[in-house]
Amino acid sequence: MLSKVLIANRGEIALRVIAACREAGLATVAVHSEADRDSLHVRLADQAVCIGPASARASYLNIASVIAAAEITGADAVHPGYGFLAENAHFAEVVQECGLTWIGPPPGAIKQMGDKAQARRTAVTSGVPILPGSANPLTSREEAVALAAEIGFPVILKASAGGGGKGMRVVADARALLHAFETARMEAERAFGNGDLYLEKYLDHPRHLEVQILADAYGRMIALGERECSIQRRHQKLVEESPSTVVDEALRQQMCAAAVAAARAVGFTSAGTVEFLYQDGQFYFMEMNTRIQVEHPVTEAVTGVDIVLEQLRIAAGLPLGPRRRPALRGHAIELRINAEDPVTFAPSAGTVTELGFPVGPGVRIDSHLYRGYRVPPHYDSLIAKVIVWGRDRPEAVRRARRALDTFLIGGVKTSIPFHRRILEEPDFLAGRLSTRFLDRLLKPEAGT
Amino acid sequence: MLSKVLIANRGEIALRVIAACREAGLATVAVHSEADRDSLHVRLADQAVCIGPASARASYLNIASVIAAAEITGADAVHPGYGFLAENAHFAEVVQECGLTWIGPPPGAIKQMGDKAQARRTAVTSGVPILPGSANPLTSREEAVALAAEIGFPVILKASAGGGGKGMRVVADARALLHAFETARMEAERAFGNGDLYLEKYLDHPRHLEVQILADAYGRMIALGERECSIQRRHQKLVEESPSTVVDEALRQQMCAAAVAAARAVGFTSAGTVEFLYQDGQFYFMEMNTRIQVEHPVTEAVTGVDIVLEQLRIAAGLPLGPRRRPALRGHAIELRINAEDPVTFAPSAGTVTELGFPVGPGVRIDSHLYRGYRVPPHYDSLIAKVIVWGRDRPEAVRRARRALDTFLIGGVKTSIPFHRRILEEPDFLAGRLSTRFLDRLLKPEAGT
Amino acid sequence: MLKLEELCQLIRVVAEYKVGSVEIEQEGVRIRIDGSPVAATPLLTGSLAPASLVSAPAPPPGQVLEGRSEATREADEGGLVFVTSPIVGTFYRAPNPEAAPFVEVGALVRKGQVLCIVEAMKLMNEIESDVAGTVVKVFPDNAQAVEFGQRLFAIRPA
Amino acid sequence: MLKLEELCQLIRVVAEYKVGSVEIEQEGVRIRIDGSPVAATPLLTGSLAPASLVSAPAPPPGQVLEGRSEATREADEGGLVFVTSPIVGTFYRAPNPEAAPFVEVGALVRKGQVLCIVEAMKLMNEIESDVAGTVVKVFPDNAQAVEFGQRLFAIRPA
Repeated sequence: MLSKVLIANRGEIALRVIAACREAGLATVAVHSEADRDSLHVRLADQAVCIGPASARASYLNIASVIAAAEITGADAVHPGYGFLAENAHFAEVVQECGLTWIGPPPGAIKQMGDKAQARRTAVTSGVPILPGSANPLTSREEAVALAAEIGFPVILKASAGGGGKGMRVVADARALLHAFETARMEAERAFGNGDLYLEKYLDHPRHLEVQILADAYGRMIALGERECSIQRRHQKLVEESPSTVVDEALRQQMCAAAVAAARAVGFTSAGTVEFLYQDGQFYFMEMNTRIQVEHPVTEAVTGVDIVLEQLRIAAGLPLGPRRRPALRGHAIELRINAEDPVTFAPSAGTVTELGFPVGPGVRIDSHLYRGYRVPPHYDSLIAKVIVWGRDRPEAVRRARRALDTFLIGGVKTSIPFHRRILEEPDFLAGRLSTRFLDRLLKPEAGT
Repeated sequence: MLSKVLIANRGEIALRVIAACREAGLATVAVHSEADRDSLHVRLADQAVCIGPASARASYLNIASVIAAAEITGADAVHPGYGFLAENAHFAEVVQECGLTWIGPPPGAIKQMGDKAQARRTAVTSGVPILPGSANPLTSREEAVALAAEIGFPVILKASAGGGGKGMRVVADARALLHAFETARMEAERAFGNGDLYLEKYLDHPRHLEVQILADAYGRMIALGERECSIQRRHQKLVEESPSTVVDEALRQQMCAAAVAAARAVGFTSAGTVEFLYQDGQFYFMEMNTRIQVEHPVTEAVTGVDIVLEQLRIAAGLPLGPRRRPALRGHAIELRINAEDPVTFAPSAGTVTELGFPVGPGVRIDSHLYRGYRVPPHYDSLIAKVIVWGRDRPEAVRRARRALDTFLIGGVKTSIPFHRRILEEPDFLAGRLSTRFLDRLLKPEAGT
Repeated sequence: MLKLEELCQLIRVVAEYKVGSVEIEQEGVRIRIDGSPVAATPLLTGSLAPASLVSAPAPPPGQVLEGRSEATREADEGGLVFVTSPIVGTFYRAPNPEAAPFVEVGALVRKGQVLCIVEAMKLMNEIESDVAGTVVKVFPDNAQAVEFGQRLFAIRPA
Repeated sequence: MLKLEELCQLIRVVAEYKVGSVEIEQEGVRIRIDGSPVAATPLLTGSLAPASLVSAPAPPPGQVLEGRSEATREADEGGLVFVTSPIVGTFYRAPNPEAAPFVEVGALVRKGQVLCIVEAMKLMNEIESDVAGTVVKVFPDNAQAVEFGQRLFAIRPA
């Protein structure tokens, strides 16, 4: 059994975990850097310990400090939130070695899913589809063409050592592939001192879909349906929703089964998310996040399940609350409000001089803001999550607009105007989404 | 059609109406007293007009000022919120005479329901049960006994001119009635110069149940189920929930039909509430409130219907959104947080020095607070409504506790500790409620 | 002497109005508030400010504090008196569009003299001067909407 | 005169409004609040303060205030230097329960001299003085939990 939980995090997720602990009757310990002394999580927890200076490396990422804080407060469990140490298997092991309960998956599961190549192999052996491609570096143009023909065009050539577009080529047919192969190899050779190339099926309008998993220590594992997270800027999700406009009940069942199979293969317990790419009726395993996610509230809104509370129950050795995959009711959308310039996306630290939270039905605000709060420049720029629920998607969209229009934040720039624009986009309203959605939206912006 | 709505109110309900207007695409005008210059509704509206000094009589109740504010801003409709001018039929008439749209019921319906005696007669002629009693002053002890025998004991004697308990007697049988009659008459005579008595069925553990009504201009009227509002202190509701633990689907259907019948009898449109007393399987019409109510969010939470948005639709001449009485899904509870001493109930004006709103699933906060806000001493003490929703009542109660435990308000005293106590009461948890609920809870308190 | 709440309010006023400094000495009590801003004063970002009805420079935040800050102001500005609107309505400088204004800047007015009209609900309300003196400034434009308490005229008492 | 709570409120207002300074003189008492920010953040106070881990007078809410007043204090108290805890852990004044404390109040210490031990994760971390001088105050009790940055000793430099 648990009695006192240390929350190794800050910001809204620290508040969220404290709230769940309160509901579960557990005492809480907040840890904080010197920059976060005046944060709400410090005020809200039963106890608070300053664990280091502003720098995350010296505070929230400082394993020794976090463990020492647990020791001196007599905490018997650690919840890592997301980010920081949440997917650090070593930290999870240290927590357990110190006799504390780790509120998360087994360290072994974190490790296996943390190694992306191993995670893909796990998916394959579990019968979960991955994006088809070459397992090893290509030895010749001819091998590349043969493999591409097997996979189906278009395909993408990538440098094994690479990144940043160097040695990368999207090709539409065999002729183009033959043409591109040597150039790409030379480019890779020059850029990385390694000309090895591999090849993968190319998705030109993929969706990012993910499935929420909950699993207890008694072998019960359920999926809570999907989240659509295609609206991303540089792999940072900005808008998430559930259900996805592209997933029907048959597809949902397939994806949930695949997610459960992958999670079972690593002996997963606690809460986690299996991420897929989706295009043209096919889904492909990308990776598994072995922690609570920023966007978990949309799933809570359509299922009624309190995912963080379930994490606590599971860690305490209790069986899962829900007995089977719940139906998704209505439609939920989350908007991640960041303290940043809505045009340049430059972070905007500063003092919140004015604040008014939205009111009215179907709106949930998870935020650590208060008027007078100083957004520190040291951490990520998420300052509030606006989660709306409607009986259907159009109602959820209307409520999302209303919530943004009535969310007053003064003193720091926020992404609200940018989010507001997204909510007017015809493609968004029609549910025509892909990870390229924002590319189109941001292009004209560059000119202004 | 509407285009710009003046909100003749302040506080959380002003924010609530502004939010609904935003969602409906309507521009908004806030009015405010000098004491409310720094209020959020002033900031949130498209325009704001100072209409008088702090005193409500000279500002929010000043019809000429409110109308003048509509004139100079070009507003074409007025939403009165609750309290202040909301049930003032004269104000509604002036609004209409000035060519503005009144977002509320027809003035005639307000008048008919505002006169409590007439409202009871309306109920009787509509076939809606009222508490049985004497229609006219009793002429003799014998008449009293005969009537009491017909109604059934216990009954209560009340002075026609009276109040404050003078001339009031609860009697359990004919013998006691005979005994009490002359004493009560003399007491009334002495206290009010008028010894007339009447007699009514006495309910010793009544519940306050009410039914939310929506009606459009095309004759469609629906009930949105009941709210249980028995937890009151001096007729001030403190906790409301929906559904009621005592109402099953058969009773709900009867009460909804009765509410619709009473509302139809006065040609009601817009949003309103029919209030009943309930005891031992019987319900009795009390009165009808011809306005939006403080506790409307619990109905929104279990039906998904945005009641204020429906008011706007109806006023704009659109048909009602919902087509039939919706099923009540899950369970919702509202806690009215007042700025008052949780023990003495003395109002606590002052500056909010610290503020942190609850986060997590199933919680909605309608509040005009911000850190640094000064709670003015001039108006009612409601500073926040906490509305929670759960899949069932126990979950809603747990979430309500969590919300209160994580709601940080510093600088003013609030009713949160008192509400928190209610949420632990065995009778509350068992759903054993009556308007006497708080009597028992407050009695031991008096001694401390 | 001042109560704490009053003192805090004073500081707020000093800060909000960016006054240089305030000193109060009374019955052996001395209070000095140095208003030089320590850093940038926080302000509300443009986009959030409501499209306020009134375009005059003074209004919303200012007025609450007027009564209180007048003492300072009187010293600085030579003891001006402000005539404010007792009602919400439309401000007219003349009895009708063809007529000359009731008063111009520089005019001498006597106590009780009509300064303007504020129209509300079709009623023309004449606003009288509550002081004799010289009109120094007319705040609203003609036919402009005015709120309760909004400054209409500044008058230097005779 | 002003109570502590009132004084704190005053400081908050001064800080929030970024006023330069406030001086109050009454009945021989003089209060001066210098609004120039020393380092970070306004302070937390009052009934909502979490049941903080640390029972010493200094800790969470306190420290912020202290940082602010240090400049003043140094002038007043003759330039004290505070040794703070570089880690989270348990404070020990002596190498073991039977031994004498490393230092007592009044002791002369040299730079680099061990002042105490802070234990974290079973490791005994010796904390050395970063200044030579006289120990004026020991803040935590023996075996008390200490946070990062918490004051351990006040030393008057030699």
